Amino acid sequence: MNKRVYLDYSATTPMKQEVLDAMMPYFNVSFGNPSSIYTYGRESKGAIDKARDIIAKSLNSSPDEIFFTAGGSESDNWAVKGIAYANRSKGKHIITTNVEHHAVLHTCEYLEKEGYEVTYLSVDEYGLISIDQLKAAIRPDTILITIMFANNEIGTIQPIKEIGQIARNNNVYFHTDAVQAYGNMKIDVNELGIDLMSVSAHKLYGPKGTGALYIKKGVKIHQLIHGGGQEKRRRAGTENVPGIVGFAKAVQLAHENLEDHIKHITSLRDKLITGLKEKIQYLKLNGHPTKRLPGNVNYSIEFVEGESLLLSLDMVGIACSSGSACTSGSLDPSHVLMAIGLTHEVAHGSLRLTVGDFTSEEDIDYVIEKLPPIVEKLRQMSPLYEKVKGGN
Amino acid sequence: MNKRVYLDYSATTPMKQEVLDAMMPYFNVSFGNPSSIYTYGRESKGAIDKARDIIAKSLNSSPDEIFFTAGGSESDNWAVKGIAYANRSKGKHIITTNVEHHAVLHTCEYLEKEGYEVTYLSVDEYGLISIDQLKAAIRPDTILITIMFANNEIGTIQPIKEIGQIARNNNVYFHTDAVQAYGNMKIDVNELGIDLMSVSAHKLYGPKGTGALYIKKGVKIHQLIHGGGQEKRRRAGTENVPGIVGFAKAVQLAHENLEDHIKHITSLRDKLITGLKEKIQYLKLNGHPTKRLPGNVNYSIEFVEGESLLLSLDMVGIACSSGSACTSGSLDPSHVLMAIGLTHEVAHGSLRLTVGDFTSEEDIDYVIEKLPPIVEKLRQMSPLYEKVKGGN
Amino acid sequence: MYSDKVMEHFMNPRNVGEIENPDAVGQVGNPKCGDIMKMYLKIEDDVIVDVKFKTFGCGSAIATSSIATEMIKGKTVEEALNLTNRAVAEALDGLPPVKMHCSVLAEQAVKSAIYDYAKRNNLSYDGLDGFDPNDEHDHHHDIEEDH
Ligand SMILES: Cc1ncc(COP(=O)(O)O)c(C=O)c1O
Ligand SMILES: Cc1ncc(COP(=O)(O)O)c(C=O)c1O
Ligand code: FES
Ligand code: FES
Repeated sequence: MNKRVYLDYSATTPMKQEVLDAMMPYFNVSFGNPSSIYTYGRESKGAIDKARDIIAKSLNSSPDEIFFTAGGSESDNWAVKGIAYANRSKGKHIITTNVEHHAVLHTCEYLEKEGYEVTYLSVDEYGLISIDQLKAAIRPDTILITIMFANNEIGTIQPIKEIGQIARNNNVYFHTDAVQAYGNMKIDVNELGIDLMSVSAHKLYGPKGTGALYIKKGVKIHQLIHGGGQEKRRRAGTENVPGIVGFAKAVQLAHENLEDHIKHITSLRDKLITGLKEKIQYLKLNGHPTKRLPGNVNYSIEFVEGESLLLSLDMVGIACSSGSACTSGSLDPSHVLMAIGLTHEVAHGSLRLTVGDFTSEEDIDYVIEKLPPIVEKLRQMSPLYEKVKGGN
Repeated sequence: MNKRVYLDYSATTPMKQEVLDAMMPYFNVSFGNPSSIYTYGRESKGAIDKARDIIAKSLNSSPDEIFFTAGGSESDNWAVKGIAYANRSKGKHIITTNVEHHAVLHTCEYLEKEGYEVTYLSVDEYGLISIDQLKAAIRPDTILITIMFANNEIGTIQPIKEIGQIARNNNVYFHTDAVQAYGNMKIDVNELGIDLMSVSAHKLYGPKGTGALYIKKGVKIHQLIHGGGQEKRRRAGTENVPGIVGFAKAVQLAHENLEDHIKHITSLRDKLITGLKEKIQYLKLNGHPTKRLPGNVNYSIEFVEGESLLLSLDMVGIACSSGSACTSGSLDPSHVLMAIGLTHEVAHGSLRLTVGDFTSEEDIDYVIEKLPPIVEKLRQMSPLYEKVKGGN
Repeated sequence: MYSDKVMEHFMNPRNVGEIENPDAVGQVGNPKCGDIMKMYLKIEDDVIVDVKFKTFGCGSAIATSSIATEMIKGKTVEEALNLTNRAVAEALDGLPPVKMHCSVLAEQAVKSAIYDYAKRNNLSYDGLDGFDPNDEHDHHHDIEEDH
C-alpha cells in the first residue's frame, strides 16, 4: 500500500491500541450478560459500572446521569424525541439551529410532521448563533433548546454557557450535541448548564456503535428504546459491553492528555491553514477564526468541485471530506455551508481536513505539497476559472 | 479459576474466534467511515455490503431488505413503532401475545398510552397461541401482528407459517421477533410470509450491540433513528462496521453447519432433560415437548426458589438463569411462566438451562451431578417442602 | 464506487481545453448539484473535426465529458446528436445510480453546442427536436429515490 494520510478525524477515528486491548477480554472471556447474577454476568456488570464512572467524571456529572446508547445519532434522537413526547403537555415548541447535524435536524423535521413547531435559528458568516435571536425565539410553549456544541463541518463552537443560562432562566430544557466537541475540549455539564448531551465513542478513538446520552437528574424524558431493564430501565437492549469498555478507555485516554492533545492538534491545524493559504489562491476559510475545534480546517477552494478534489487526493493517499453536493447522496450541497452564506458554487469546492492524534508534521507537509497542483489541474479544466484568469 | 459451565446461551453467547478474527481489521486498519468516498471508506462500505449479502441469503431475502441496528431491542422497537406510526391512518390496532419479549411488550404498552389498542393473545400451557383466537382478534383497523418466532424463556416455537398466511389474507403486516430462533433453525422469510423480522448478533456467537431488522420490500414504516443517509436513509448513525462484519461471520458459521448444530444441541438438551428428570422429583418441564428451541431446557423445580438455585449453582461454576422474581429487577415472576399458567410458587422455582456450541457432554454430566444435591439442600430448608414430605 | 474506466478518464481527461474561434459552444449546468459543462466544437462539412471541453464538477462529470468528446469526434453532427447518456455511461462501464445524471449532463452539453451551431447557421436537425438549452437539466428526481 502506498502512502496514506488520514485527515478525516471528524468523520471517524481509528481505535487506539489501548482501547482495543481493553475491549478484548469482553468478547469471549468475560462475555456474560450484565443482567445475569452469576460470575460471568457480574464481571460484565462491573466493567460497565466502571466505564460509567469514568465517563461521568469526565463531564463532572454523576454515573446515574450517563446512559449508554448505540452512538451519537441514537442519543440525538432520544434526547429530542424523548423530551418532545414527555413534555408536550407543557408545549410543542422546539428551538434549534440550521447548522445542526442531520440526526437533530431530521428528527426536528419529523416532529414537525407530528404537530410540533420548530424554530431554526440562523447563524452568521462564521456559523455562530445570535444570543439575542435565541432569547427572542423563546415562547411560553418552548420545551427544548437543542444547539450543537461544535459543528462537524466548519468546527464553529457555540456559546454553550450563555445558551445554558438562557435555557435555565426560561425553564426550558437544553440539549447539546457534543459529538464533535467531546474529547477535543473540556466540558463541565454543570458549569455549562446542560440538561442533555449526546456523545459518540468513534469520534475520539473509541469503537463505532457506542455512544451515550447525559441526562441530568430530574429531566422528564420518554424512552426511545423500550424493553428490558437495562440502563436503569431507560434504554433497553443487552449492553454492548466491549463497546462500552472501549468507549470509557478512549475517554480516559483523551482526558488524561486533553491539554497536550489540544495543543498538538491546534498547532497542526494552524500549520495546515497557513501552508495552504500561502500556496493556493482564491481560498476562503469557513468557520470561526478562533472559536473553532482544534482539529478542523475547512476551506472553500473556488472554481473547483469537492468530489473531484477528494478523488484526486485519494489517488495520492490523502483522505478527507467535502461539503460538495456531489459527494452526498442527496445532491444538495452541505446545509451548513449554505447557512453561513456561501453560494452553491463556492460551497461546492469546500474541503474539510480534520487532524487528529495520529497526524504528523510530515502528513501536513505532504498535503501542502500535493494539494496545490491538484487544485491547479482541476482549475485548468474549470469553465468558471477561465473568466477569473481572463480578468487578471 | 475453577470449573465454569456456561448454560445460558439464550442470554448471550461468547463470540467465536473466527468472528473476532473477522472483525479485527475494522477497528484500526480499515477503520474508515463507510459514507466516505476515499479508499478507507470504500473498504468499510465493501465490508458492510458483503455482510448484508450474507445475512440476506441466510433468510432467503434480498440485501436491500436488511437493515442493521444496534440489537434485537432496537429492531423490535423500530418494527412495532415504525409500523404503528406509519399506518395509523389505516388503524391503530395491534395484535401480539402475552409471552413476547419485553422489547415488544413494553413497546406495545407505550403505544397504548399513545392511543393505540393492543390485543394480547393468551397462550396454552405449552406457550402456544391459538390460531383461531388470532383470526378472531383481527379487525378492520388492525395494522400489525407481532408474534415472536421462539420464546426466550421456555423455547416454544409458534406456528409462524400459519400466522404469516393469516396476516397476508387479512392484509395486515406481520412482524416476528426471531432473536432466539435465528441461527437455531432454518428461516425462509418468503416461505413463512414474514414482513418484518428482528434478529440480534450476540445470540448466535456474534458481537453484542449489533442486530438487524428485515423489512420486506414495500412495507410502509417510519424511521426510529433519523439523521444521516445510512442504511438507505432508513436508520441513521455511523455504521458499527466491526460489529456488522462480525455479525455476518457468525451468521455464515451458523448456516454452514446449521443441521449439525441443531442435532448436536438437541441431543445435549435431551440428555439434560432426561438426566435431571431421573434424579430430581417434582420437576415440571415448561414449554412444548417438541415445538421447542433445540437448546432450551426450562424446568420448574418445585419448593425451591430460583435465585437461591442460581447462586448455589454459581458457587460450583454453573451459569444459568431463572424466571424467578428475585432475579429480575421488578420482583414480578416471569410473565411467560405466569402466562402458561404456573402459580407464583412454581414459577418462582424455574430454572432455564440453555446449551450451545461450546457445551460438552461433560458439562451436562457435571450439571446432572451437581444440581440434585443443591435442590435437595434447598428443599430441606423450604417450609413448602415439609408438607409434601409429610404427605408421603 | 467508480469503475476503473471512470477513474482513468477522470485522472487523464481527453480533449480538455478551449477551441479558438469555435464553430459552436454549448454550456449546461445541473442546478441541483451545481455542476457545469462547457463544450467547444470545430465543424467542417457537417463533421465534428475537433472538440474540447471544460467542466466544473464531480469525478463522473469530468469522466463523462471526456468520453463524450471522444465519442463524437470525427462523427457527423447528426451522428453526434444520437449520443445518449446511457451510451456515455455504458462506455464508462457504468455509473453509480446517483451519478447517472452526470451522463445526462454530457449528452445535454453536446446537444447544446450543436444547438448553437444550428442557430448560427440557420440549420435544423431532427435530433434537436424538443431540445431547449435553457431548460433546467434536472433529470435526477427519479434517480434520487432509488439509491
Ligand atoms: C426474544 C428476544 N427478543 C429480543 C431480545 C433483545 O435483544 P438485544 O439484547 O440484542 O437487544 C432478546 C434478548 O435479550 C430476546 O431473547
Ligand atoms: C455533530 C454530530 N452529531 C451526531 C453525529 C452522529 O454520530 P454517530 O455517527 O455516532 O451516530 C455525528 C457524526 O456522525 C456528528 O458529527
Ligand atoms: S424475598 Fe428476596 S427477592 Fe423476594
Ligand atoms: S454532475 Fe452532479 S454529481 Fe456529477
